[in-house]
Amino acid sequence: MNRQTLATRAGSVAARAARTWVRCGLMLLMVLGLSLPVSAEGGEPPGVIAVKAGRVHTMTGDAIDHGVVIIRDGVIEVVGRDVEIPAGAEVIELPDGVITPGLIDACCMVDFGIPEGATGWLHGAKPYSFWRALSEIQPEAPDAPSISVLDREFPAGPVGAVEKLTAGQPAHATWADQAYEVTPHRRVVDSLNLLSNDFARLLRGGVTMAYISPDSANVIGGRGAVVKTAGPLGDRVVCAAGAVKATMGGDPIRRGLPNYLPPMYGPTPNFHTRRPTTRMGVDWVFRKAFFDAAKAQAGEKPGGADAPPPPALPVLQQVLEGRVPLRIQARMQHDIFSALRLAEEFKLNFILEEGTEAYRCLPQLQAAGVPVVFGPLYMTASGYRGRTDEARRPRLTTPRQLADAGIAFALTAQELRDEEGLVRQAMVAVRHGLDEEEALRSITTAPAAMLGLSGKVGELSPGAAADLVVWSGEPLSATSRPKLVVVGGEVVYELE
Amino acid sequence: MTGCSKYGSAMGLMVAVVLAVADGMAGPPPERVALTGGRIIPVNSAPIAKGTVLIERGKIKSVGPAVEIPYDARVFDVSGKVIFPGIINVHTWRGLDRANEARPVTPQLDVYDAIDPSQLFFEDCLRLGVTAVHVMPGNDTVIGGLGQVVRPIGLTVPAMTIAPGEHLKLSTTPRRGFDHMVQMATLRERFLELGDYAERLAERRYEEKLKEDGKELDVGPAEARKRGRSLIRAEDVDDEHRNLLRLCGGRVRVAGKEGASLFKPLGVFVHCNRAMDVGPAVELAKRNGFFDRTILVLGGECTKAVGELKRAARPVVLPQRLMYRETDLHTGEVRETFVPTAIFEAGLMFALVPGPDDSYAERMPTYQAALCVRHGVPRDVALRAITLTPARMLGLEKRLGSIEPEKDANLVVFSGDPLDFNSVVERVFIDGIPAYERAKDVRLQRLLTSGPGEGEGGSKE
Amino acid sequence: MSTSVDERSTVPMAMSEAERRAMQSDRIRRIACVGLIAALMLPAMGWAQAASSPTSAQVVRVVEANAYVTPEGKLRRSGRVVIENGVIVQVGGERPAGTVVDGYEGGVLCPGLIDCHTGLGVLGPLGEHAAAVQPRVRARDAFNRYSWQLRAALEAGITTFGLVPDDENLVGGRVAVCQTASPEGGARALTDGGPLKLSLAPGVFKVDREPTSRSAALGMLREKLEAVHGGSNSSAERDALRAFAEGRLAGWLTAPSGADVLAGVQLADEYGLRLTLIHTHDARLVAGELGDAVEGVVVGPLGMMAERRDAEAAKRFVEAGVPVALAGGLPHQPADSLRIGACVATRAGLPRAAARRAITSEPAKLLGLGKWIGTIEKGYQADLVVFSGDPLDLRSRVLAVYVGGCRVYVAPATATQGDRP
Amino acid sequence: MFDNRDVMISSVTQHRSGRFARAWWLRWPVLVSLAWWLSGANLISAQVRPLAIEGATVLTGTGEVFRQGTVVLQGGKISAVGRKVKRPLLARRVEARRKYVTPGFIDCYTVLTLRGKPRSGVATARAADAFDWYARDEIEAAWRAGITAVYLPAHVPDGTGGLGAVIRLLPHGSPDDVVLAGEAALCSSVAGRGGALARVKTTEALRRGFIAAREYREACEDYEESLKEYEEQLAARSKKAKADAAKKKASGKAKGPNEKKEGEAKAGKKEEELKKPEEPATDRVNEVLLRVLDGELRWRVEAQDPAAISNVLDIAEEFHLALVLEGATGAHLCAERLAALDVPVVLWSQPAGLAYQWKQGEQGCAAPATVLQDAGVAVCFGSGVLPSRGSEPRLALGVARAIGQGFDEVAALGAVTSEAAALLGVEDEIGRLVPGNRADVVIWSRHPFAPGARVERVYIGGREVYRADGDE
Repeated sequence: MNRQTLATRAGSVAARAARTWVRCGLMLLMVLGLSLPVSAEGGEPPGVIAVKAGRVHTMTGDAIDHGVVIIRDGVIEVVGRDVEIPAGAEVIELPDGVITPGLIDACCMVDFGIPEGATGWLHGAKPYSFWRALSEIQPEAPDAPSISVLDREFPAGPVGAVEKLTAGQPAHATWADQAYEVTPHRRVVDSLNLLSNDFARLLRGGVTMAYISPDSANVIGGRGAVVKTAGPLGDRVVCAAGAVKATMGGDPIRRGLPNYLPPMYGPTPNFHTRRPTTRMGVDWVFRKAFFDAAKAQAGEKPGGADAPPPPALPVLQQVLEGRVPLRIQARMQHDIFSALRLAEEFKLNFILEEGTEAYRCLPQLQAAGVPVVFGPLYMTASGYRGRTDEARRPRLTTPRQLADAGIAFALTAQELRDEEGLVRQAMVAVRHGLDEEEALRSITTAPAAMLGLSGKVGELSPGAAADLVVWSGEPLSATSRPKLVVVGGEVVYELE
Repeated sequence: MTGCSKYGSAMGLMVAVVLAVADGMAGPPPERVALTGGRIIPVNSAPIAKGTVLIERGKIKSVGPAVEIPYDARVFDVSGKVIFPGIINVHTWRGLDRANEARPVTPQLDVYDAIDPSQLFFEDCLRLGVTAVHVMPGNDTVIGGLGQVVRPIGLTVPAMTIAPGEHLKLSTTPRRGFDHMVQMATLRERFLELGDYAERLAERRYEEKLKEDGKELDVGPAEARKRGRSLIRAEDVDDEHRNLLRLCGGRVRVAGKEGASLFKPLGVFVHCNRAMDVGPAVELAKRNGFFDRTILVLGGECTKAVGELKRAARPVVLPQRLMYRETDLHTGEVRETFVPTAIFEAGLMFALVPGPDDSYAERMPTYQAALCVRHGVPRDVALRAITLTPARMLGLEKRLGSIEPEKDANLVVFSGDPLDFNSVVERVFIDGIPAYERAKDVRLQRLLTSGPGEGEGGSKE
Repeated sequence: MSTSVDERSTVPMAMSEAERRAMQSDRIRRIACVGLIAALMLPAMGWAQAASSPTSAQVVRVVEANAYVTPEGKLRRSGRVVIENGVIVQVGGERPAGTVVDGYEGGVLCPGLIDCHTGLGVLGPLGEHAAAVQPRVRARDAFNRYSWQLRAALEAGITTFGLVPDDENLVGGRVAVCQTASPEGGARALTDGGPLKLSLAPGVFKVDREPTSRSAALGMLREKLEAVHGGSNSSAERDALRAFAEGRLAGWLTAPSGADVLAGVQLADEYGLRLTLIHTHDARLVAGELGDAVEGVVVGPLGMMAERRDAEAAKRFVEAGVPVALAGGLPHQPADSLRIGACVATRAGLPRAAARRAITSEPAKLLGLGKWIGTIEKGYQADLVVFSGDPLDLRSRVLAVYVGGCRVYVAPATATQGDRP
Repeated sequence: MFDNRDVMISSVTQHRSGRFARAWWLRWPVLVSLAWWLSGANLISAQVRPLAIEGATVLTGTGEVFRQGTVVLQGGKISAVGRKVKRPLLARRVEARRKYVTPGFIDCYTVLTLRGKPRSGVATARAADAFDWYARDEIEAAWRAGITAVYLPAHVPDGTGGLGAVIRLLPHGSPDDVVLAGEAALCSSVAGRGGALARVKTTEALRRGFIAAREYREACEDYEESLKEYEEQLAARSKKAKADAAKKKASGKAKGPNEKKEGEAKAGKKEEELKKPEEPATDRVNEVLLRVLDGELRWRVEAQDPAAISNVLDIAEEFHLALVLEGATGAHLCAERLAALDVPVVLWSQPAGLAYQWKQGEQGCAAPATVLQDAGVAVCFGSGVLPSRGSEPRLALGVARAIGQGFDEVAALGAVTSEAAALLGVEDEIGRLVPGNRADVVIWSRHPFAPGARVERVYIGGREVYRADGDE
């Protein structure tokens, strides 16, 4: 029975991190500041730790049997078979355990569903209840969500409803800013709830670092963030302003109004329904934004229909100059094609997100040299993705095909957790032909590379951050799970 | 709803598969079939490293490392593979078009009338190694109807039937639009009404009897009811009371000689989603005399009621999601409880059911078992929880659930150890019929084929 | 009189706390109180002449009771306060000869209660939702000094209250500080130059205006703060926002969730803002993170049935060394909501002294009037409430209320006095 | 999860062994006494083993107060209360000097631990069914407030709901330990949320319900009578039939066929005049209403504004019902009538906001409890509806507030203990610290109404179920 939670973690960390929090402000100020995630003065120095286990996947070379990992001040010092353990080192020995680097989810969504306990969808922020005391007649029964929701969405009845509510959020709920279609000047980190229980769940799944990708509700959305899932709150945010996220296909059309209702039943036109309503519109908004950015750079004054908001332009220009990376989410074949086409028009390099039908565009992706953050893998799409018409033709073999085609790719579970979480994604990929080593790489080194953190995270090599997971068995076996998770040289999760 | 309804419309491929299955179905089961060279996991006894299973007329003839194979046996060489008993899905509403009737109390209904053999659900069962499905009315009810144990092959329900329905469906968890009070009130009311009904039936029967012998009525109702009890015949009982009377088998008010044994008593699956529903379920069962035929279908929260469950010591069916999460009101922390571990530690007999369809892994019974092992449940217990235990619950342990002579020849051939996530179902034998072969699985091949798959989507349209 | 162990134990902390606040609120005074002196002194002159009228204050007046609430929030026996020209000139000591004496047998002298977060007696809503950023809006303009609610509040012992713009704007406008009564009788506004109201509550996010997400909300806030230095926007806005951005003007930020708190702290740190946080539900998680990054925290309103995490919030903040003021949330809560809140917090573990401060001196400081009201001390305005017992004890009643040294309310004699164990 | 008993015993043993271990030179006594403890104390369950709370100020709930008093709990009941009570053998001693001991408070109306929203009203529905034994968070919240028993209503927004229940918050107790009264009262409500018209409709529906119940009873009584005479006739007929048979035998076959016909004709006539009376279908809803009409069940009605209240009073008068009013924010306006009909009132401790009072115009009242009390109406308190999930029922505060508004202090304690128990008809079970009553006892750090008072221990049925954290 596992009662490990972020809250306790945060609570205990809070005392130590009281001062380090202050430094977070400075950290956030550094645009693109990819500082070394661990810092010696984060709380009191962890000192020297030696982790011994039956097997160590370093991800830099072959796996080491009966290996030892020596951690000093939150950084890996030595990894090897027979390393003498420095005196005074705290020794953690799990003979039948297997060590891997902390897993990295390259396209994660936190509190995507309605967070447990939260009554509003505002990613964990409890709705403000100053005057609620008088308005409410009866306390809300935990197992009885409002009938309207039930009838519309869950013919299975209330029993299934709560599960579903927490599993997949209604399609129109989103973090993204709805005021404009183009919002690269917004940062997802501002919407992020570092205290969310979701991080604890990620941690329990062996994920120690996550690239938080903005929602797909805008054609050009905000900027992602790289965060650690544990450790002092002040050290969590590794990169506050990452890549700009763009979205092809139906999501910008669909998000913001319930896509499972016929149009006339949707909400009255407002910010949420202001978006383009066809793929023509989506592509146009994308093109127009970068066109205007280029124009503004040339000193001309942009204008006309769908002009992006002024503060967006500088960021777009940085994207054009390649100083800010670009990610484009596309699921279906022709959305991927339009992504490639638009990138071609503006000479943009980008990373493809989700790529459900990437298996149908292998040659093109290969040619364009576009890396893919692929996932999640599924046979039947769940949650809101299931309500889009873009998840109809998944291929469980896609990871293998990407590997065969020599396309750089990382796996992601996005909003999925636990049995569909990151490591399980890799498991499914292996079941469908991906080589095991390859699969491990696709959730450690590959994402690290995409985040520009190669050598710092995602591998167990001297000088890398001491983020590692000790599994009860081989990480990709159905019967094993994380026993111990170390982040920044501190044990942040232990299976009791 | 996901899955099933999505599958619903792919008629073209449907036909293909049904035919594939049908060739097996065409004639009677082959005389003799032998699976040789495989690793055998009989579940109820020690595994056999390399052995043979000999099937004769749909029954297992013999199992062992050295079984001599008759000349006329159709031999399948499964060396390097694993032979596992057919998996049993002990409680699901899948296979029906809708889980529940809109009315709260419908004891007269029978899933027999609603099972749709052409549903891809059954085809998926084969892929996952499930050879027996107990189709039940859904949970959104007060008193549902009768269930039925079927095998996932056959073109008609009779052809599919393994055993007729012997379990009724009850729920102490409020159905939609009800609260606990009304739910329980309705249940109580039903069983009281049942008593009244039996009384009046007895009275009526007595009067009829007198009429038949041309006698005049000589006693008042009270006396007539006493005398009439023994006169009730099975056909007198009307539909909506029959199954309830059978459920209460033990203490039907018609307590004559043959009174109680009017019918074969029914078992019952009682759905308790919350811990607080367990107590009432047990009490209801005890008060109405079907306690020892009760199986509890639990929700995740029920681990809190583990004390009560222990006292009741009835077999339980676990929820689809094996990890139960709840948020602490005060701290906002999420408490996690792994249900099987708690239930196992309480020493209860439990069965696993496949997880939600939209979870690729959890929908496999074998993965659910692996999950249990991951969290410390012994391997053999976990394996039994998808084979022998369900068979016991359904009273079919003589026929299903393990590999031993005289049992139905329901076998699954895995490419590797069933708990290994990378092993797949290669063949399925049901009553000796080669019911499934991975190599011939059109839809699966389509889903797995590499290369730019054109005309794909079959499986998902 | 019950002054038991736990109070004595908390005193040192309280003292140092009080001192630290005094040092910090130095700047507040300089700004806030120029206008204030006028506001306070003129009426004082006014009633000095009108000595004959029965209701108005004598030049010298003595109020005597069994005990009084010290600046540290403790109860001390021998409550004697000498008032001259509406200002406290002596606490304890000998009774001056030939003076009017109001004696209250078994009474306890408490500084006039201060509810720092109310919508008392406003006409219409306290929010302008046309745009999300409204630095020039003043709550004072919505103040209706003839509202019946003010009387009710006064009879519950509230002499001063903050009129706070609502939570549905990113920047909601200026808080006004008002009094429920004045020596002339009627209610009055002390200053409309109170703190600037900001909010990150979900109410901010509407479907028909920017922002619709926290990303945008914080983004806009940063833009505004940086734009101030650019001097791009209109004068009135610039004045309020600049004062805020340069740390001359305090800001009150509604931060319901822990995430909002962290964001607020981070902003304060980035731009050197002076922030007070309001209505934080996740104190458990973030109390330790605050340190001295914020000026204080406003907790509440705590209803009779407040959730445990809310009830314990005050205690957690005080333990973390953050000054805490309680909010009464009038008029949507009952008139004595402030005291109910204090009781709830006390039962949840808040030291009693801290609780008494949290409804008197702390809110005064957060409103920028720490030097003028909220304590019974020489030189402070004579706003007094006489309770029949410990103000924290819901069984004790209000016997009389003084504002500016003038008795503005006396309880009807008929009601029985709650007696203490 | 709730099994505090083991926890408690183990803690005791630790305590003991620790004490003896210090006296190391008495090794033998140590072993002996340990053996004695193991054999005696630890094997005896807490139910049997007495427990003495000593040195506290004991407020018995009846108005009686013992300073330096002692309360002895034994076998789940209170065995002795008073100043000079000697501790029985084997008793565990709880030092409570400078503390206060009261009976467990009784919340006369709460939805705490009540699962789900009652949607459809059935008079046979029982609130006890909706009580969640496993709502640990909520039950602990009640304990923190010193509440050991609650009345759970079975309300629907308007009209007749189900049967309320009196529940002891003793998880994992046997049902009859937990459910003191499964059918304590019939709940209805005339909230009039739909305005005046809705209110009138509701009251009319309630009246009709009772009238229908009366008619049902008459029908049943008629049936009984006709059944009796029917059976007499039957008896008579069968006697006659026997007699005829005998006569036939006697007369032999001499008679011709014509007389046979006669006989048949006669028989036929008898058949006609014999008619089996039709039994009315059993209607369990009406049977519940009948119990209310007979005064077996109290009728508890939630009615807020004075209009609704007087409607309800009319019905109560018409049918002579044992009425209890709930909520009743406007009750002080009909105080006299309430007193005249002596209808007790259960007030909710959650006070209304200023603005709300104002909306009600002159109905707003600072001290409704006091007004009612002065008029001679019996007043009890309930935490009422909870603003949000996780709200805590601070009953003591509500009462303290009432005292501040002039409510008599002694009566105030009674209103949440003995009086409440009387109102719920369980005064011989709980609510008073008198020998023989159930051992539901609360230890407070100070007087329950004093500022900062907190619940330190809660015993239910003599079993410690709650101990404030930080309390050794």
